Amino acid sequence: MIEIVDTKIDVEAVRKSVESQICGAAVLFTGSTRRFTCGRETEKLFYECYPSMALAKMRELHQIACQRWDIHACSIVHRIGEVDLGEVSIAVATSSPHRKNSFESAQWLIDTLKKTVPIWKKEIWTDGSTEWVHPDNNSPQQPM
Amino acid sequence: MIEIVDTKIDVEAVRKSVESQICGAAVLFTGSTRRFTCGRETEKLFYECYPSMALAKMRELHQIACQRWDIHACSIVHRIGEVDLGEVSIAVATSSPHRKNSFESAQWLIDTLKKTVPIWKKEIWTDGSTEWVHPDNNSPQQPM
Amino acid sequence: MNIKVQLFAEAREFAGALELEFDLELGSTVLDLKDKLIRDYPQLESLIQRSSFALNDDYGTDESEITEGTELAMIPPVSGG
Amino acid sequence: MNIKVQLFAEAREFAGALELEFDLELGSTVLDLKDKLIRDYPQLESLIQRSSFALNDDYGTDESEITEGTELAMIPPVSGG
Repeated sequence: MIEIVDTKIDVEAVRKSVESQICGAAVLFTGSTRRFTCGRETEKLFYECYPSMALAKMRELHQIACQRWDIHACSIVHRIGEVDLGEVSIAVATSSPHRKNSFESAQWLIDTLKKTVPIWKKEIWTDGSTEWVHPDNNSPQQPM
Repeated sequence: MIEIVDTKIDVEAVRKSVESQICGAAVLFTGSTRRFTCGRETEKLFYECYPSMALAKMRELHQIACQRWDIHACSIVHRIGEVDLGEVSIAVATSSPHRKNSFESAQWLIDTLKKTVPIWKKEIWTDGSTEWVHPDNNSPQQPM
Repeated sequence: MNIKVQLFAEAREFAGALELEFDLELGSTVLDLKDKLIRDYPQLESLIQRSSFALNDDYGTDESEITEGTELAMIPPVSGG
Repeated sequence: MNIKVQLFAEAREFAGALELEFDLELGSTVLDLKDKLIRDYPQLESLIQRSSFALNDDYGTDESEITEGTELAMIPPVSGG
């Protein structure tokens, strides 16, 4: 399940999408809108993406993860548009016969997605101001 | 949410139990009955526990995880009795402002639970034989 | 003093009992308990050597002292999760 | 050749447009494109220096050659998740 959606993510469906009797372990990561960042209060987030390339890159991450780890299945669902406080913007799920691979691949997937998939996040602060989020590392993306 | 149950675990409820607007990240680990182990086929698993001590140790893990990592919440639910193929025997959920703490603490919780909490697993193989599972490391548990 | 040791999993099946009851001298330690258990139930020796013992819901060491009323349990290698 | 560069997020807001259209010589590279963009839209220079450029849904380098029909996009530092 590799999807970009503009409504609430059905997190339980993402989790179930990687279930299998072959697997003894599954890891689900969810990222959601956090109220406070460095003392400032967020009203909501707004996400925008380059749809065709974002999906292509997410499929590439899926493929690399399946090659690098012994995982049975992997799902990545990202939400775009406005995401209210506490709501989920990203869900990543992996499953594998043994748990180490599920943990490592899920963490790699979210770390790498944040660095390479063309999706952008704008903070909408409670004081009414807005700001495109700049990742810590401002160097251009490198081809994976 | 620290529980030992003898019916199906409501995994979505475990995930939701750690949700918070303070947190931007949550990790959910589930362990389930795997069909094949070293080429042998499992029919189901049977779990037994020392109830009072298992709960005490699970609460201790919760407390240590909250002290060691900046996590907002942490839930551990273990099922005992018979667990059929593909069904969940353990669910661990953590949430934190940033994802690194959720991943590290969830992995530590399941790793440490498997080494220290008095719960035992018996394989019921499809050929009708049964076997108490022996962990790789057979040395007695040490106090944490 | 009269003490009871709760058994679980493999230990319970080996001994065919949920608990073992016997007399220990005042001031006995977990090591004394293990020696006594091995003498009374030699078929459990290998499992006892690989097991821990719990006193009041916490892991003890060979030196832990057993007192009247201590809740004791033999803990074979755990395998939850 | 006539080319279009799709803009997203900060770049789109800065330029006030979903895409920029202009002429490039045959055989131009991403570096030529960046030089041209900076000349035409000096207010975008800092963001262009921090951005990548995508050709047909994949990241290019300064040396990547642009051909007729290449789907081009300016990719400011990403921040999904």
